[in-house]
Amino acid sequence: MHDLCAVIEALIFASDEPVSIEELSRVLEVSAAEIQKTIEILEKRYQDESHGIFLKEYSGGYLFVTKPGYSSIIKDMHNKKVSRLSQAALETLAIIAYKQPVTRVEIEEIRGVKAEKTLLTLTKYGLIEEIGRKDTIGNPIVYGTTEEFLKHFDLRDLSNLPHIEEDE
Amino acid sequence: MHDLCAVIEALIFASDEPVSIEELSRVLEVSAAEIQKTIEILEKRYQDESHGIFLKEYSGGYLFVTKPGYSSIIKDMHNKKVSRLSQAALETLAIIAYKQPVTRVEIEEIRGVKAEKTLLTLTKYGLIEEIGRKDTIGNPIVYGTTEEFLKHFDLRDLSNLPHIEEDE
Amino acid sequence: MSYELQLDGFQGPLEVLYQLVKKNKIEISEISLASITEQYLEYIESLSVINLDLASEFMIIAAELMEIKIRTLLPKEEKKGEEEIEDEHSLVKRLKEYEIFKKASMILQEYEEKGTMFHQRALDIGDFIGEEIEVNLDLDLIDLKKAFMDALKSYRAMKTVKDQKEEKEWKKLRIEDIRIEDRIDYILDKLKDAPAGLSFAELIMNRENRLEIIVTFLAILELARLSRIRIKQDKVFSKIFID
Repeated sequence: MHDLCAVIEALIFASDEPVSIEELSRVLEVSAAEIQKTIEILEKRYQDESHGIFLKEYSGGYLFVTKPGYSSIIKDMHNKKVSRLSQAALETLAIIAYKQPVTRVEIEEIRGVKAEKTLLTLTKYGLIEEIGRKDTIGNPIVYGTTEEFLKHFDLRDLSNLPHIEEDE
Repeated sequence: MHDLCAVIEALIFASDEPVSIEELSRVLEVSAAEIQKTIEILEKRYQDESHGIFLKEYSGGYLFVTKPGYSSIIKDMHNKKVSRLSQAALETLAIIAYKQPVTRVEIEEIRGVKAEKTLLTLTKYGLIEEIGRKDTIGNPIVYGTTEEFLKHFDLRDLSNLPHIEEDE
Repeated sequence: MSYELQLDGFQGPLEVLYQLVKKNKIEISEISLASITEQYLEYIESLSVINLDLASEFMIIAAELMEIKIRTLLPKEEKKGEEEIEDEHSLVKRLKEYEIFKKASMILQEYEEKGTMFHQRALDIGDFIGEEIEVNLDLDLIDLKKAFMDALKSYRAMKTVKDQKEEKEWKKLRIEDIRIEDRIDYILDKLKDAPAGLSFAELIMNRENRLEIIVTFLAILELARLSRIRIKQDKVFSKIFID
């Protein structure tokens, strides 16, 4: 059991995207049930307050991240600027998150201003991506949110988006 | 003492570059001796075979990395799903392909962010290499693409790169 | 997680309208929008520097607001059965939808606060496996070209920020060219020389710029509001006469 713990720890640590139980099960050729059990051991281990990192679940996968309590000292030491999105970017992201797949024109119609630059920047930061093309005239690109988006807003998956009333 | 362990773990984990004892001592306002002692505890903790990562010393600093025994399985996992270049790496590679010979500073100017680590990764992947030094102040290294790059993109030579209209 | 974000973007006319709704503590409905039309127009007039693209956006919404206002001022005719069942004005609908996403974005902002508490370092697979790495990249030349274009695009975007200052000067001149006050003076001037009245078409003759036409129209509405002129139209879509 100890060895499985170690190899799973290594695999999750070495990935910058959440690693799913299925993926681990496939690579390690070990049943999903056993992986699940080992993940639980790992989760418990890092919950201990002598650890500064922990295993966090995102969209059905696991990732090591630092505990929230250390955020400000990390920012201090690494000079990490607090990343905050502008109002325009947040609104554009909200539209994409709730309406995906959505085209640029559809976004612009809602916000009433051009969206090209904001889309470019959001793409550059990996928060949104082109997820295909719409089957209408001109075949416009459609956008969706990424895993990075989930991470940025601490959402487990898209179903955790706050509920909004659309009375239509 | 436990808390010191946790915060040091978080600080080292979150850092892209090795973290030195002096740095930790300064940020945490704790004596270097005490930091040293805590680092030793951390080192010992991760030496246990139930851990897949460990605290590695690099030129006077510390960094978490996976234990060498797991490198092939990590490679397996990443290979099976086809390694993808990050947007940063891809853009850097593209700039080198089109602008070679090009220096790090020139690349950073176009991308607006540091390129050091990305250049290292692309070099490791065998897609780019140092092809000489520029005859200006500081004699900066200039980068170019490799044979491997041509093979990868099935190009006979660089003149076969898709044409780009500069003023578009 | 841990990276810098510097995004901006002008908050357009819908945002201005939304802020006015909030400020006045009113509901989003035709009647309440009509009540803030003046404030909206005042806001537009207070803008000394504005990008031309945005200016026309502002003007279009101004025109829609005027339309709503006129609709609410006109006496309601109680006939015409089916036709009378009108939908909400599209501006009301848009603003309602905008409000929904505005609220969603405020919730996301709170989530962002939480999300940025977790840190992860930029991982490089080379850190974990030996020196030689075989890559099996799922990429083709199109991707490579696109990446280069993307890099150049954002480079140019950064550069244009620098150039924008000079551009603003130019835009300032442009917008001052077509201020509502000036158009009002112009219309009054023209009317002095034309005791029989003028048609709207005559006033916008030789004015191909859409913005100028809209401003002229707004100027006429303003003059009518101040009872300085009278507007006549025989039937829908026929010529509009002013005297």
